[in-house]
Amino acid sequence: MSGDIGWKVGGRQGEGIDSTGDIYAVALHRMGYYVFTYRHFMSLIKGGHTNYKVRSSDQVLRHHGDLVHVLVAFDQTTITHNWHELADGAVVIYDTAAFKAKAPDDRNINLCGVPLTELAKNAGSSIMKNMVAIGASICIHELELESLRPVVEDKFGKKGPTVVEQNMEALHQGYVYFNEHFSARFPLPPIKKSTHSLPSARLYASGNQAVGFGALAGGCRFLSAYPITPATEIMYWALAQFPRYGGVVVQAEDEIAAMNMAIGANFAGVRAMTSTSGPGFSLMMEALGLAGMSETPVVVVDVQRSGPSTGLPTKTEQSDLNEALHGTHGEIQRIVLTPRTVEECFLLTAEAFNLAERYQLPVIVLSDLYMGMSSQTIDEFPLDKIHHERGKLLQEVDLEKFGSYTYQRYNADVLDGISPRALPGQKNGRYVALGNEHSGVGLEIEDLATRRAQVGKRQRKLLNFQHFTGIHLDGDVHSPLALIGFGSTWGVMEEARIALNTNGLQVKHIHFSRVAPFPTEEFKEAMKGVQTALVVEQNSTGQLADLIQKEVGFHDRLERCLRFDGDPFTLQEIITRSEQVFPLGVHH
Amino acid sequence: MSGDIGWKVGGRQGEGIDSTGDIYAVALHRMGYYVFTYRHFMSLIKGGHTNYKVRSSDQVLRHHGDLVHVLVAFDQTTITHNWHELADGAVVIYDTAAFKAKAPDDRNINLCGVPLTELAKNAGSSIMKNMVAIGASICIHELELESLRPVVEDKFGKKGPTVVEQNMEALHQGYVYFNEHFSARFPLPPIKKSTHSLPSARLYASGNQAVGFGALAGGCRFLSAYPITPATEIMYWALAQFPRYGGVVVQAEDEIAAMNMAIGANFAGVRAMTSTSGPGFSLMMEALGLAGMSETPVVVVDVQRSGPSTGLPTKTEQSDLNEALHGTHGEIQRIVLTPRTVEECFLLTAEAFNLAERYQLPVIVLSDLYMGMSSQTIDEFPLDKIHHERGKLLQEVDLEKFGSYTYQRYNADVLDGISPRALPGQKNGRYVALGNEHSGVGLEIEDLATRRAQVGKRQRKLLNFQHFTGIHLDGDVHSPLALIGFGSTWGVMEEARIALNTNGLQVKHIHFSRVAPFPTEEFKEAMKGVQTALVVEQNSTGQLADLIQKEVGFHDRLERCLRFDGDPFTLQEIITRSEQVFPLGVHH
Amino acid sequence: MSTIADFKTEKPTWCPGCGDFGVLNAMQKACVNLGLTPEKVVVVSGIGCSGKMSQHFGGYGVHSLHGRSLPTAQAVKLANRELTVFAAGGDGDGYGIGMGHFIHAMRRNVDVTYVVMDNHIYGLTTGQASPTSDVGHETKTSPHGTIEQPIVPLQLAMAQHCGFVAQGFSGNIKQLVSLMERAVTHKGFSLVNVFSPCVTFNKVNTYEFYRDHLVNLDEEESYNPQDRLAALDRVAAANNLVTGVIYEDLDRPSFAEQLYGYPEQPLTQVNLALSEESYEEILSSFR
Amino acid sequence: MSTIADFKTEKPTWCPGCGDFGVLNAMQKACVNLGLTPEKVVVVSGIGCSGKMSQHFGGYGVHSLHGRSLPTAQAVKLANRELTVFAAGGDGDGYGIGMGHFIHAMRRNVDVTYVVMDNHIYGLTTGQASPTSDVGHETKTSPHGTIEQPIVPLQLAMAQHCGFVAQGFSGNIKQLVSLMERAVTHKGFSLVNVFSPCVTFNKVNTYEFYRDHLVNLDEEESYNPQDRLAALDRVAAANNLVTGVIYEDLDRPSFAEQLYGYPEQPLTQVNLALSEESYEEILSSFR
Ligand SMILES: Cc1ncc(C[n+]2csc(CCOP(=O)(O)OP(=O)(O)O)c2C)c(N)n1
Ligand SMILES: Cc1ncc(C[n+]2csc(CCOP(=O)(O)OP(=O)(O)O)c2C)c(N)n1
Ligand code: SF4
Ligand code: SF4
Ligand SMILES: [Mg+2]
Ligand SMILES: [Mg+2]
Repeated sequence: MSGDIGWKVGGRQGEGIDSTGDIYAVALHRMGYYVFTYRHFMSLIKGGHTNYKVRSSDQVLRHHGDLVHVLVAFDQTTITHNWHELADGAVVIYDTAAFKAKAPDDRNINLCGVPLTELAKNAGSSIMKNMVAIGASICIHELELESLRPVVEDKFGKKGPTVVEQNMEALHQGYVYFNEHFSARFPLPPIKKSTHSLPSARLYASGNQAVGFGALAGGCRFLSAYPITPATEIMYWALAQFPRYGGVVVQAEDEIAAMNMAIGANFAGVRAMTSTSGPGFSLMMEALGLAGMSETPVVVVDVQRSGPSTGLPTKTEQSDLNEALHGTHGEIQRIVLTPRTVEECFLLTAEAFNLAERYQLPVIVLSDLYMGMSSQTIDEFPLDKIHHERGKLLQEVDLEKFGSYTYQRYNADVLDGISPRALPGQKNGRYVALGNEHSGVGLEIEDLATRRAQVGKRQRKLLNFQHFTGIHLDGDVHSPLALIGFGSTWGVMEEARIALNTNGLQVKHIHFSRVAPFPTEEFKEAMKGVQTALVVEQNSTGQLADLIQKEVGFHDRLERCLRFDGDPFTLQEIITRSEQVFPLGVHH
Repeated sequence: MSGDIGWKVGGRQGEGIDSTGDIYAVALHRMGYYVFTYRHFMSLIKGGHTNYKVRSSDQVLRHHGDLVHVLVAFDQTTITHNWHELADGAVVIYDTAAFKAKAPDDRNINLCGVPLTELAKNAGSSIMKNMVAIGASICIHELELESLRPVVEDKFGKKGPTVVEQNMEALHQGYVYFNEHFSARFPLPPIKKSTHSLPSARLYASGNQAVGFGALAGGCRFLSAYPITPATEIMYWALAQFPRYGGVVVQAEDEIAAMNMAIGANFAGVRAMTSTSGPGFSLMMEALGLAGMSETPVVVVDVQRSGPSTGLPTKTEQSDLNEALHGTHGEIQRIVLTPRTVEECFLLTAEAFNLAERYQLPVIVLSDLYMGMSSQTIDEFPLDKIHHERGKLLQEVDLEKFGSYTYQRYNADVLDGISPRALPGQKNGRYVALGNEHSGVGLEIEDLATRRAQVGKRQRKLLNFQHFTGIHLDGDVHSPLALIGFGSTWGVMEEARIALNTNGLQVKHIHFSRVAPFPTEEFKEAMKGVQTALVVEQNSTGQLADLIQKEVGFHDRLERCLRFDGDPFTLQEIITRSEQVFPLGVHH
Repeated sequence: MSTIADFKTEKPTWCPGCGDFGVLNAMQKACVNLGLTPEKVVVVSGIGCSGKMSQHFGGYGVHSLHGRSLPTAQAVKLANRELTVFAAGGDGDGYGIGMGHFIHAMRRNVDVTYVVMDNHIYGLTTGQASPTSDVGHETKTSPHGTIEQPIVPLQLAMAQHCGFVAQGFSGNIKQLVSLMERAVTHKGFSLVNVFSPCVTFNKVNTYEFYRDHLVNLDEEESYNPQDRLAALDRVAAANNLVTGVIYEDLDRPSFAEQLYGYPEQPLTQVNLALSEESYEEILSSFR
Repeated sequence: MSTIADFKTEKPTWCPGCGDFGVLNAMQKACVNLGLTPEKVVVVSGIGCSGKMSQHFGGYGVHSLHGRSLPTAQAVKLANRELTVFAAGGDGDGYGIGMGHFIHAMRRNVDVTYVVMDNHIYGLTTGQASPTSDVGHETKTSPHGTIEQPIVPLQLAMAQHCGFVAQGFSGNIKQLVSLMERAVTHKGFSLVNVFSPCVTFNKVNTYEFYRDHLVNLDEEESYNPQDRLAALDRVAAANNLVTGVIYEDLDRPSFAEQLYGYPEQPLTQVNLALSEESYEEILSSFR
């Protein structure tokens, strides 16, 4: 068994599954392993199956992994529900006091009953049975119990040293019991000193946290949002951090207000954003158009979930692409970024503010539940790439040359379509930001020539858009076979590409981290020589494939690999589908 | 001068320009001419230039025409503003009491000063100066004044016979004065008895009225809407007519409520719709998804205006196509109809209710300001095509075979994806309509298999969609040149095609009256042999051309002819652009 | 006669002890007491824990959108006046995102009974501040305590001349049943705001809190629920912690009673087809 | 010192005689009297005839969306606390489609002055019923007379504990100026509802009508605008046809005063860049 272990804890919602998973994941992360988590939960508060997957390795991970080697089951449902994921020889730890585990079939799985409750009582209280199970898991991984102490202290320290010791004891009880009764082991390799990033420098973060941090680092000082799964954690992060750095978070009465507030704050000159998920995003469509028409910068983060409508509110999907590209009546210019990783959630959210101000338009960042809520080890946040470029922002001295009411906020003559902004408070900068078609100074107009000029002005803004977002290319650039994706699927697709490579199938992996403006030239370049491409998307219609068809064509060369049941892709299904679609033995 | 006369009246908003145009247009319509009107107005109540164009002919008209032969100008702005539209030798009638008309250049235009106010006073009151101008116009057309009497009686009858006679006298004064002083004439040919429809059977209607009538005829008995230009007239029509036939009109507090109300009424079993324009349409995006997910029939009419945002609220555009196709987060099935004519506004709105109930989904009807507000003569409403097909609607007897709580509203096994509906009130039909992903009986689910089955079920609904809407083909089907459009541009494109034909350029005209589901096979068939196609659209990006590229390709063969300044296409610009784009001398 | 069982479906998914169980029970009992049959009752709910009411109540249901139960419910009632229609939802749903519809529903006065499960918190999204959260309440989105003035549903309703205003408590089912019955019987829009504790995320507004603080106006002899301004005073004096029928306007006509041309029979029974004469009548308006 | 001229732009496009002229004048005069300079005043308006206020008033402006002036205005103020911020719009805009934001703005209490030009009609869309149209008013969308109970802005505002509630009349500019001044001076959200006749589409609620019916509470000595419940009674008794400062809560803290960590300087002046130490602090939360 190599250094790549899948562990999962499952039980009924509201029973502490999340915190169990958190402690385990953070512990391994702190020990220096790369961890990648995935939370399965339901849209109700108590009851219903929930589970928390943690994959660990001494190598960088990009996906939560298909297999489970160790399953901590607090009920029979957990066993039945996750049985198909169990690796050959996997261990199931269950509480003998709670139920008698039944194997659904006769596969080679070790059902290891541990008296979790009893051992927890031995340590001080039955509520620590989860710690007992973690202790047993640590035994299975052949790791040191003591290395969990910092995590236990962090978690329970404020309850006093006794509680800390009791929890350490619970871990110990589980460890010892398992060690005495069972021989199955899935060891994690010892951490080498010479891995490319210092383990102690690594970070444990989710996409949602990274978006929050990216916003703050990018200069955002105003977040208006309305709670919605799976985006609310962005609000939480901002609530905890923004006020320390002069920022404000407003819980709006609804998403319409949230979006209009973000526009208002940006108009006033503060970098501001709103974060939401599908239903809220749909409610923002009218205001999105206002941002476009009034040329007000604004950043909107949509952490996608399974749609349509209320859909599956606790499941992942990439199905808001069409709305991000085409939502709102009439025609506006917009930028749509689709970060591939947690690091990119940070960087592209920060960058979104530069783009929004530079081009004076709405920038949409499309994340999703899978990326947003999967905490994972990353080597670092690309802090050195953070910069603040505020675009054409006037100073009072610039405005002095205008008399009152002569400054043209919407001067249509500018070659690049981007006319300098004044901010309220500045003398001689008076203008009206508005959703009506307008003259240079921001008055409503209805004459044909001005209308044409203003439409033309806005359209010019993105004509020669050049930016580091766009396309990310991995693998064999000469291969006639390509995997194509956008956003959060990069990790699983990249692992699939590497696996295919190992199986002798060289493919290239073309991944979009920006879909609007569409990186036409880059994409065409990337597609050179490609005969068959598999477009991998977490939705049921193939929205990216459609977009490619619209923008450049390739109708006959695109195959689709779609998943839309709410669970994220497994590595295996992409490999299988690739092997079906790609002509075997294409080597060159 | 042939039997095709452009007449226009213009002045300041709030000065009765509309009613002047109405009287003139209805009068000519009643005399047996085909009239086609277009109203130019601004988004303010008083002041600002407004004008009312009426084109008249003894032949069927499809467009309001490029040229003006007679201009009634109540101010100098009207002359300046409309000068470029005046035909060679055109007549400008202006009030000598109000201003001294100035010609912007030395073109051959007859500035005919008429003492309108004075003559009106002669007839009884200065407010009848518009009638004096109409009288002068009647003289120019060499028509009988007496044939206006029925219209005058309709309009002023309730004010008593004196007022009628005064108005007739005002007409007379204008007629006589013009006859005595000026020789320019643009006569309308006498109406022949043998035109293909009996003039007296013809109708004078706008697209908005036709939508209202279509809805009523189609069985709609509930309209919930919020006022918005240019859609409010649909509400007015419904307010006047629905209550006579057992229907209800509710003015909602906003468009979100309007859409959710329409969904609620449809759920209850009443055919219901909402009507709006862009800003309201954007606000409906979340509820649109609810209709899709809950499989509740609903009809939404979007009378498009110039966007984005508030845009040009009193100007026309076809720029909501993208939102109609792609609006709402996640993925739903929807039907989008784009009526080409007033007759189709009637028929397709009626038909929308059959489609909505048959396929249990939202049907969007895309009209626009140009079609919605241009009253015109039509031969008839296609009443004989009206039928009511309610789709799979269960009766209580059908439900008897189910026990309570066993009826599966969302039975995913149905081959065609369409599971029969029960209606509240019916025994044993209990179910929950919902936007969450759901089981057969309408309970929230989160399991993968049910999700996949339900997505599949919904997707199957439109797989083999066959319907008379789709593509309308005119002209030379073998031509390698095609004009392509959708919705309201049919008329002007058809006139352009005929003109090109006369000029020796044979093209075919492919026109969509449905864009979703996309009529792929029909369109491909229509495109057979086409080497160059000019896609004519009233928007700035070419949304239909993009759609075609996405659905079938043809990237290299599509040229775009776009207009987006708020004014409807002129015939001439389509002809000019066609002549640029189509290789000259292609005959075959 | 229907029984409680007829109004039951699958086991509710609420947390054990959730106040919404009591609200469901009261709705079911009221329907039984009023002699209603399940197929003639429609519950339109929003999104939230409370929004699951439409699933758990054994009538027809629409589990609509967050904040949008009221427009949907009003249309259901207008479409088929023979149905008994409830709208049901949470404080976030109804007084947050849905506030505009709430005020306008009171203006319109369609005969719908609106039941708000007011737990002063966002339950389903796991514990954020709601529009009725008390000032100072520490929640996930108000870590330093809520600073917005809470919504005062009863006062708003009375200010807007709502025809029937009641407040109940999940811990007093008996009273709640009677409030529901009276609300359903009232012709026109009726509001039943229910203190329905969220045992998982709200540790402030608990059953105990309400037991300690609520004043039952139904039992206060001097209280006259037909005097709007006196009622406003009384409610304000008790800091809104009252139960009972707070205000009732017996004279205000409902929307249906005033709507021009509104047919006696349900719209669902109106013939879709127009007669020859009707067509002729309409066509003549186009000539 | 600024003068009226500084707050003027192009000639307003309202119909001659429109009440909104008076409102514009009063806003301009109040700003002059308060010693404000145009660049420090922002008017955020909705869509409607009244929505053109942002264009006609010579400060910075946002001509936002129908019904959405309040969220935008609150954010402008929070973003730059040195600005004086007005929200302005119509009765349809603010009490129809915008009702939810109105109630929540009163809860939040951000220091914005909300001016509603209440003409009881939809002006810009040429004469449909508005949420404040009187019962029985025949409009284009209520040909048989409006049947919905009108919105009662003052009562709603007081029910929701709005900190400053005033009502004025375009026909009494002098009073209106003073109401505006006091509203702007009030710390926190303030409502100034103005009867602003639409001379083109509303032939019922005319200047004459108001001259005949309005009672000026500013001149009523016994009137105490700090007694909320008494004010509610008085307003109800006068059928809402009153002008003056109706209610003022001098103690209610504004949003800014309570917002945790809200900086003294405008957010617009906060440094975008984080220091090394800040980064380190944040990064440590990810370890
Ligand atoms: C448009 C939209 N925004 C946000 C959400 C997320 N959401 C679901 S329930 C809920 C709040 C629930 O609170 P409440 O209405 O008080 O109901 P409770 O769960 O407390 O009964 C929210 C914000 C949503 N479903 N739709
Ligand atoms: C979302 C949306 N719906 C509808 C409209 C159309 N509309 C513009 S102004 C207006 C009503 C104006 O009434 P009011 O707010 O009272 O302002 P007034 O013109 O009377 O000052 C409406 C419905 C719109 N612009 N946006
Ligand atoms: S979270 Fe609260 S409101 Fe939701 S079910 Fe549990 S107790 Fe009830
Ligand atoms: S229509 Fe009415 S509200 Fe609008 S500008 Fe004219 S008078 Fe004023
Ligand atoms: Mg709640
Ligand atoms: Mg108004």
